[in-house]
Formats: sequence, structure tokens, C-alpha cells
Amino acid sequence: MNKLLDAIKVFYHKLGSYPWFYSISSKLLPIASILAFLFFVIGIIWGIFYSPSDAIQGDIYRIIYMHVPAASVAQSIYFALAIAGFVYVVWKMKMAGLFIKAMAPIGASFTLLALVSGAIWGQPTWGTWWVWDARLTSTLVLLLFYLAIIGLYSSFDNKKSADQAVSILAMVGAINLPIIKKSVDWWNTLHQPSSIRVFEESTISSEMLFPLLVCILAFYLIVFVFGLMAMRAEIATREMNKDWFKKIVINND
Amino acid sequence: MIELIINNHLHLTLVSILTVIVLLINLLMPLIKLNKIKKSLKNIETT
Amino acid sequence: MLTIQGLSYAYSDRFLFKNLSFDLVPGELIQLKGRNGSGKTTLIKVLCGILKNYEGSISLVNNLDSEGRNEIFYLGHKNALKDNLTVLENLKYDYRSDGIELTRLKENLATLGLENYLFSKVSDLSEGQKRKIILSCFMASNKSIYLLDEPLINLDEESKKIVSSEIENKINGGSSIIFTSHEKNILATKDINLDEYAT
Amino acid sequence: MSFLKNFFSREVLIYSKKSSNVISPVIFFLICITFFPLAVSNDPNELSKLAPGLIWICILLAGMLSIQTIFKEDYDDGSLDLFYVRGFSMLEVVLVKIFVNWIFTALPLILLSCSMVFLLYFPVDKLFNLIGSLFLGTLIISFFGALAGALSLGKNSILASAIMLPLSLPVLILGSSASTYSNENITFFILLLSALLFFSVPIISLACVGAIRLHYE
Repeated sequence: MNKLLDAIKVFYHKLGSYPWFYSISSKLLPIASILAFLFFVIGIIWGIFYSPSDAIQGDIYRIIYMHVPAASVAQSIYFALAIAGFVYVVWKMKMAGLFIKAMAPIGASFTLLALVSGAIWGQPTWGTWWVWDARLTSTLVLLLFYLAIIGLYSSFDNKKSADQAVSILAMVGAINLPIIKKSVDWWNTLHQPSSIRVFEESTISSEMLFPLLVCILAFYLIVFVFGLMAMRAEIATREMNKDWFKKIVINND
Repeated sequence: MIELIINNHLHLTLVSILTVIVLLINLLMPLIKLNKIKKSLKNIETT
Repeated sequence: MLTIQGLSYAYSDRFLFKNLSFDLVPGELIQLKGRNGSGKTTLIKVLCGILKNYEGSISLVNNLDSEGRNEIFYLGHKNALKDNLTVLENLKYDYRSDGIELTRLKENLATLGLENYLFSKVSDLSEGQKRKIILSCFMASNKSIYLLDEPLINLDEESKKIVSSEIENKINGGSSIIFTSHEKNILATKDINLDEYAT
Repeated sequence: MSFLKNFFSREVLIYSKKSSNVISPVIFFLICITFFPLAVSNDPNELSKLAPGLIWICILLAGMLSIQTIFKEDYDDGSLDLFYVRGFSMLEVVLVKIFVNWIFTALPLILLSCSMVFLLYFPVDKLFNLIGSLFLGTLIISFFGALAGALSLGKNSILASAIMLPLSLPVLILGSSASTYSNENITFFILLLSALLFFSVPIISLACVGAIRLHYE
């Protein structure tokens, strides 16, 4: 049993060290990016061209193949940040702080993508680009949380206190987000916008569902690849003066 | 072909262009940052 | 050549020093002494033009160009370095080091042991290292008047020797230096104790 | 002329390296805007009536955030002393600093307020008027903010906003009424705003130079 514990401890220790992560990620990146690209292309083409068109909305609903994956990725990145924040605060693993710094812009850009694609999708169905309904408002608040993390990080000079502050904000944000979502839903039932029928996904038929699942998986793979690259870039900025990084830069290119 | 897209698939093309832009930005930012650092490190070594 | 006549400076109706007069001849090293709060830093700030409401006269005469201003090198307590910029960026935009080509600055940084910190952010450096960045500007510049406020503070022994030898070169080179320090500096040709001029 | 160019690129570099100066006004502006639909009402035609006033109030409050960033950092780390030693004309320094601060804090907000056509159902035909008055208004607000920041360099920052907000009341009134008119007629308010701008630029920048000098007595 304790052999297993040692293995976990070794793995945990290694996970925290930059050089190990840098070399592992350089091996992992090519495979992951090919896989992500493949899934993305299959999912999108299958969803946009080959899946049946919706009875009510015709082809407009195909935006779902980009809107829903983006929204779900945006949500789960934020909770990943919260977990990384927790890991940083409890175990002081500097890789977790770096993970937050690297992933926050990616999360923000996908939230923005979800927001704008939701608005574009809403225009033909609701008649206006934007409706202050529960989901869109809480996605906007999520975007603001991401921007707050990015802004907070850059306002600190030294990295350690920046990581500390950002992990606290990520954790607190993660606790608040469900509360905000509930309060916005509750507010939404009060201010039911009479003139606009709130768009509810009807039970989606299976031919449409499979491409959607492929697209969601593709988006998660893409985010994984982008995350790896962003963390490598962040490791580079932090370890620029260290010898192990200079050796890598000099001898491999 | 363009009219076909404009009159009934405008929103779809708009969203897909937007998705491609977001993916490209997220792809290029780290690469540019990494290369800038590598370049600056290299010209320290050479001077 | 700097002549000061009857200089007195009041700070919220209390005179730090009254009618102080001395000349600064090229090739002279003056050490300002006095207990804390006797106005050493204030005098340096007055001489280099930061503080303006003093009584008496300060004249920058003959061999300085009409401007007179950019013949003075001021090294204050505060580093005036931007924390979120890298060392090189700071040097590029620092007004103490303009007109000096980068290679000379890099040499001085190397002698002070900062050669592999050129691309790191100033916020990651220690106080001593930040001090060395400015001192490398000091070593590379050739102005006629240097006003240094505690130049050797926060420095390790080896760098202190390098900077003192540089001060000596500048003196022999004909420029004049006024500096404040608590330890006695053997090189000083003249001492001014501000306590004598306190009210 | 080379000093201005060099100093301008220095300021741009400093601002671009610290993205929190750009992000915090953006977050503040967006949050302010989302308060109103949540608190008041999310009915489109009611919101579109309120939109000009809301945008201007939020722009004014967001302008308050950047008061501290203009002079405080250079004052604290000693760069201002260097400018005096080198004998730079403080007027040029102040003008460049205010302009760069405007570019990095107010310009993103103006672009963001174009998105208010969607968020607040702001009528599109009035957008040109809104953007025009915002350009002028945010410049004036930046000047007043700089003066407030210069006056309260060492002191706490509440004082600064207490100075700046009353000063920019006329800007709020002129700006919000200017953006209630549709695009065809460049209204009387926009002319007044530009007059206020040309009036305040020389006077406020000289006042800033004096205010900074105050802290060097």
C-alpha cells in the first residue's frame, strides 16, 4: 500500500516541477493537437453539413455546435481555476498558480465566444440581439470574473503574491457563481420579459445530439492543447533566467 | 455561393468565423510569447 | 563650477539650514555630514533643482552649457525604476542614461554582476540590485556635477569598492561630486557638516 | 520634439505592461451597466430610454478609477524628481501622461459603449452622436481626473474623486443630453462640449503642473 502512496507522492512532486512539465508537454503537444484538430473537424462538419435541420428553426440551430461547447468549456475552465486555486492555497504548488494565470485568458475568450454566438443565435429566434435573461446575464458575469482574475494577476509585481491573490479570487468566484446563477434565475422568473419567448432547447433528436457531443469533446481537447501551450509560455516567462531553461532553448534549436 | 450564404446562412457563417478567430487568437498568443522569449534569450547568448 | 551664497531652506516655518555658502570647484569631492533630519537630502534636492523655494542664490557658471540642467547627475534615495518593466526597458527610457550607448551600460552592469538579469523584471530584483542598475548609469555617464544621496547604501563590499574607484576616476577626470554618507570617506577633499548651519 | 516622442513611447510601454489599468475600468463599466437592467427593469423600450444617461454615468464613474494611476506611480518611485532635475517642461510631461492615460483607459470604454446598442437597446441612429460626445467628454474627464490626482498625490484617494466628480458635472449634463438626439443634427451640446474641452485643456494642464509643484515644497 505504501508503495502506491510513494508513487503518488513522487508524481505530485514531479507535477510541481517546471522542467518535468516542460519536457512532458513538448512530447504531449503534437499528439494532442492532432487529436483535437481531428475531432474538431469531424464534429463541426458532421454538425453543420450532415445533421438534419431543425423542424422549427431550419439551419439556424446549427450554431448550437459552437455555442453550447463554448459555453460548457467556459464554465468548466472556471471551476478548474477554482480547483487549482484550492490546490495552490492548501499545498502551495506553484504549478497551480501558473495554471490559473495561463488558463484565465482562454476561459475569458471562450466565454466571450459563447456570449456573442448566443446573441447571434438569439437574433433570428427572439427578434433582438440581446435579452436580459438568466443564462446570458450569468455568462456575462462569468466573463467579468475572468477579466477580474486577469486584471488582478497583472496588478501584482511579484509572482508569488499574484498567484496567492488570484487563487483566492478564483475560489471565492467559484463559490459565488452558483449563487449568482440562482439569484439571476429567480430574478428572471420575476421579470419574465413578456414580449419574448424564452428559448428552451426542445428535446434534441439523437442525429443532432451525436455531432454535438463530438463537438463538445473537440472543444475540451482544444482547450487542453491551448492550456498546455499557454502554460509553457508562462513557464518560459517565469524561468527565463534559470539555467535549465536556457539549456533547452540553446541546444534544441 | 456568397448570396446563398448571405440570405439564409448569415448567422451560421458569422458564428463560425468568430469561432475560428477565437481559436486562432488562443493558438497564436502563447506561441508569439514563447518565441519572443527564446529570441531574447538567444541574443543574450550571442552578444 | 557651482557657487552657493547665503542658502537657507525653511520647511514648514522651521529653518533646516541658514546662509550656507560654499563653492564647488571641478575635481572636488564634498561629503555632506550631519545627523538625521539635518537637511542633507534636502540640500541635494535644492542643488539639483527639485526643490525651488529656497532663499539665497545658486549659480551654475561658465563651463556649463546654457541649459546647465543636464550637466547634473542626480542619484536619489528613490530608484525611479519602473517595477513592471525589464532592466533593459528601464535603461532605454531612463533619463539618467540617455545619450549613453547600451554597450557601455551593459559593461557596467556586467562589472556589477547583473549581466544575466537584463531581461528580468525589475520587481524580481533585490534592493541592492536595483541600486546597481542606477549606479551603472552613474558609472557610464560623464557629467560635470554629480549629486549623490547615499550612493554606497545597500551595496556589498565588492561593489562598494568598484563604485568608490569610479568616483575617484570621475574626480580625477575633472567633474565635481557632492555626496552624503554616514561613514567617513577618505577621498573627500572637503567636509560640510550641516549641523553647524542648523538654526 | 524628440523628447515628446521618447516620453510618449515610454508611457505607452509602461501602460501596456500593466494590463490591470485597462481591465479594471472595463470591468467597472460593464458591471455598472448590468446593475441597471437587473435592478430597474429589463424591458427593452424602457432601457433604451434610460440608455444615454446610464452610459454617461458609468463612463464618469469608470473615469474615477484611473485618477491614481496617472501621477502617483511616478511620484512614489521618484521619476518626477528626475524630470525636474533634467529640466523637462512639466507641461509637456503632464499633457503626454494625460493623453496616454486617456488612450488606455477611456478609449476601450468608448468602443465598449458601442456594444450598448445590444445590451441596453441604445437606438442605433443616435450612436454617432453618443460616440462623438463620449470622445470629447472622456477627454475632459481625464483632464479633471488628472488634476484631482495631482492635487491629492500623497493623500488618500477618496479626496481625489470628491474633487473630480463635481468638476465633471457639466460634462455629464452636456454629454447625456447630446446623445439623446439622432445623428443628423450635430446639436448645440456637442459644440458646447468641444468648447469646454478647448477651454479646459490649457487651464487644467497648467493647474496640474502647479498642483504637482505643490508636493515639492
